[in-house]
Amino acid sequence: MVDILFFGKLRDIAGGGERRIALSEPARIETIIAIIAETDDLLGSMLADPSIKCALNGVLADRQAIVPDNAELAFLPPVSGG
Amino acid sequence: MVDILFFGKLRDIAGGGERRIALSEPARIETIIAIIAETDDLLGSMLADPSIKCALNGVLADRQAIVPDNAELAFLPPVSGG
Amino acid sequence: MALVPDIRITDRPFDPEAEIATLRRNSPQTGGLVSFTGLVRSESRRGAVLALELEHYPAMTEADIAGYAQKVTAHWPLAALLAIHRVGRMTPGEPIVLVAAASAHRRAAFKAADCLMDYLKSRALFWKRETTADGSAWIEPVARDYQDADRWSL
Amino acid sequence: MALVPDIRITDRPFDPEAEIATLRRNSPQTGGLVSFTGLVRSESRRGAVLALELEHYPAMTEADIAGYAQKVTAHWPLAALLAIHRVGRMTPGEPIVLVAAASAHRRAAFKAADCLMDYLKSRALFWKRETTADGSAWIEPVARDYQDADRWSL
Repeated sequence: MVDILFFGKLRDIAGGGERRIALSEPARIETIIAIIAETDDLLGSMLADPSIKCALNGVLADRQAIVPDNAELAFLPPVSGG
Repeated sequence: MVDILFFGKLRDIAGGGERRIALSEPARIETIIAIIAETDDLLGSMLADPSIKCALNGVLADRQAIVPDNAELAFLPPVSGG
Repeated sequence: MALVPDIRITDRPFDPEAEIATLRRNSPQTGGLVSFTGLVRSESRRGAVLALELEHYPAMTEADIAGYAQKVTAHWPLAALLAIHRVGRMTPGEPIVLVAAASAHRRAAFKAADCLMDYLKSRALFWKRETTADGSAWIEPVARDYQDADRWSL
Repeated sequence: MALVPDIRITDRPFDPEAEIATLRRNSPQTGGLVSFTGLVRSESRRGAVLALELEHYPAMTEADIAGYAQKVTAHWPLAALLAIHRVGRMTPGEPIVLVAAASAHRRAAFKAADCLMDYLKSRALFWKRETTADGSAWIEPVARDYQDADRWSL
């Protein structure tokens, strides 16, 4: 299982901040985006945008990074504080 | 009469913050400095230093400015606040 | 002893001036203290603001800011460095953020506060949603904010 | 309506954070507020500081600062601008000066506070005497202070 977190505008599009998906084997982040896109076209295309950063278990990760089982994968849209 | 004010290190050298001198006729600031130097060599040479600014009735003034009777003439050494 | 920045994310209102006062009293060797307090605006490009919601990623946001703040303390000679950032729902006029830097050197305190604030504005992991009469919209930094942050290379 | 800067010279202790809080509460449209608080140092090049005395020229100092502060408010879009400067005898840790600027624009508030503080440090009509175990000495700005002030041309 992989816990997927959506922040900011992605949360709205995803219809919630968290989603859990089962992987039959470890997969790259870009593969997980493709899986999401199969059932959710708009969210998939947003996640594919390079402005969205990815974090794996709390560390920024490349889209080619392999997501291990029980990982937490977070999608981070452009930030804005203060 | 002219009221002369000394600030900062000039006050120490002058032995006080205020001095009043009588002028027989209006005189330039540089003339007043020369009058002071006649009786107080050290103070006179300090006042002659270009780092000392002069203010006449609360307005910065050139050393060639004429000091009218009843004026307030202030000598301002390099400032330091905050 | 290396200075440890005080970095806090809170979902409760905070009192910026009480925090500044505490920092001042705890930094007796300090020549000066610079602070920036950010408030929820009452007007935006979209009209009167009814509410602002700030979201963060607990697993990353505070640790990431603390990491950057360490770079700030390594870059300028500081006696103290503080950042407090609200999350959750706020209304206009409420403090969102406080950054404060104390130093024996005035310029260092100004630069450190300015730099850390730029980071919080456009680099730290916060997401901001503004609600007006027209509904809610996610706010992203403007070009100017990125330019501001690009001034620093720590 | 043009903003009138609030400029005060006082021979009594003041509470910087109470002043910042008042400014914040009176500037509801403000996006942010920058403050600088200067404190009497406990150590100088001459050793442990026992006391600091600040002198001003009542007929000129406050009016001169107010004139410069007007230029600051004309140069940056500010919602409020405040400067309080102590005169008289102070001991280490006491606040000497507070500058605060409020603006809808973060950068304007930083620059205005920074600029007015540079003016107070090396241009405004104050004279400062420091007392250590070695006696008293008049303090003049260092080269760095003049360089800081030279950054601005209002």
